[in-house]
Amino acid sequence: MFAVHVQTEDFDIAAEQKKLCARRLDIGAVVTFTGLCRDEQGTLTALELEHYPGMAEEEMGRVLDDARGRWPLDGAVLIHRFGKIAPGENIVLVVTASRHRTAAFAAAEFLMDYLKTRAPFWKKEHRKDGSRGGWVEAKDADDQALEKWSGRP
Amino acid sequence: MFAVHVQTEDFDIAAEQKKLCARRLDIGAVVTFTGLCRDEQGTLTALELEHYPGMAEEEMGRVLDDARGRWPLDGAVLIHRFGKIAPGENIVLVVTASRHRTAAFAAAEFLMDYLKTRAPFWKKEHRKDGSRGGWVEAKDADDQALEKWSGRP
Amino acid sequence: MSVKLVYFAWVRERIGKPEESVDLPAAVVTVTDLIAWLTMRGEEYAYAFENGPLIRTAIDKAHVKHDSPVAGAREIAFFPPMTGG
Amino acid sequence: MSVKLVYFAWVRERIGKPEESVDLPAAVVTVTDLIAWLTMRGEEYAYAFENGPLIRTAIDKAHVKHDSPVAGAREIAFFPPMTGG
Repeated sequence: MFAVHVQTEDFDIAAEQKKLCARRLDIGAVVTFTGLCRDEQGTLTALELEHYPGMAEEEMGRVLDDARGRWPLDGAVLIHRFGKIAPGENIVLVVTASRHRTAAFAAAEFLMDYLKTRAPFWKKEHRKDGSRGGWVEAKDADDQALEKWSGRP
Repeated sequence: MFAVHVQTEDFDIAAEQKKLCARRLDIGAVVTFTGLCRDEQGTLTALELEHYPGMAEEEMGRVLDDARGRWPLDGAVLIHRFGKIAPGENIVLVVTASRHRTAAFAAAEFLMDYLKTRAPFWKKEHRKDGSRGGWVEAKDADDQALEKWSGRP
Repeated sequence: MSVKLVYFAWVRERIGKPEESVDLPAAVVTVTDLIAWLTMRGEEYAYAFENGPLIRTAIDKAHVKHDSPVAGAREIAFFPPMTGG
Repeated sequence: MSVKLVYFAWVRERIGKPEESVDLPAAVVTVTDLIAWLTMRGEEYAYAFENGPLIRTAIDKAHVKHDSPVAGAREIAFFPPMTGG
């Protein structure tokens, strides 16, 4: 099973993993990645995630197709939430399933690197003190993370 | 929280991830790896996992300490089951939590590579046709997987 | 040529609207031309596109580079570098 | 010197017992010496250690190499390469 979801609701990693492995005996390795809303300074009330409806799903699907072309995956799920997300809450989930762990790990990391830089989502900070929260800036590190996939695997 | 468990019971990845993140707002990335019992030929009734009690926990703790020395982890859990495990069931769980995804991914893969080659567990096959199931042989690929960690990160 | 333009994040905030339909003059061939044309429409556009090369573009919901032609596009989107995940 | 020996997986099956206590002669200095000494105790040991260098060893629950001294060990374990995970 391969699926992409863009939703406001939270997700359940155990349920997603279970769906992926249901009635299958050929899956030896499942990797999940969960991205959460951080707030180390204790200044946020929430992150607000804006997205481009339609394109978000399409682009996540294209990234998933890229991953399937590179590794022998037996299943994968991508879920990205939008709307207001409080500190400590989940933002994004990637689940990959394969016979062996190397493919599951590599595909999950690839999917996150590409989601970060290609999926049309933008984060805005809402602050406790009511000050105008800014848009989160894109990180060079995220673009650089893509370089490790050129010429691989 | 950092923890190592060797047990016969199954584990709940969502519950383990929740424990790791409870009351924390500094964790931005959680990676889980689940290793499952495969049976593509449909010939197994179960894998039986033998372990060295005491040493299994100690060695898993040492591997975890190694990982903590290499990456800035905010939490990690290692769970390895023993006894009879049916096809499709869980065998091993690694959960890593960090501020950023790179550390969480690398540490989880490192922990699995080292658990495979250092934790004292042995798998024996029990076959449906009653024939004497053999001990699973160690794979060269697992030893080779360690090479990528020399000189890194 | 009539085309729907959509804006996201601070591009949307600076322009002050989420979308609009515009009739493009024939001189607008590429995305770069379109950005230059929009910039001349008012200071809100000039502000949104002040770092033009930084702005990302999608045509019909797929990423494109700024030298891509706009001919045949139904929907052209402008937005900042993405920060999801 | 009296020491507890423990065996796992097919090493245990070939020797036919999970553990035993033995008194080591003074000539047994390293793990390699111990394996050679055990091999001479009977054919079940010779069978278990027929590929001696392949067998893994732990002293007091930590991995050791075959050139490690056994002096002071309370528990020495022999087992095949691990296949967990």
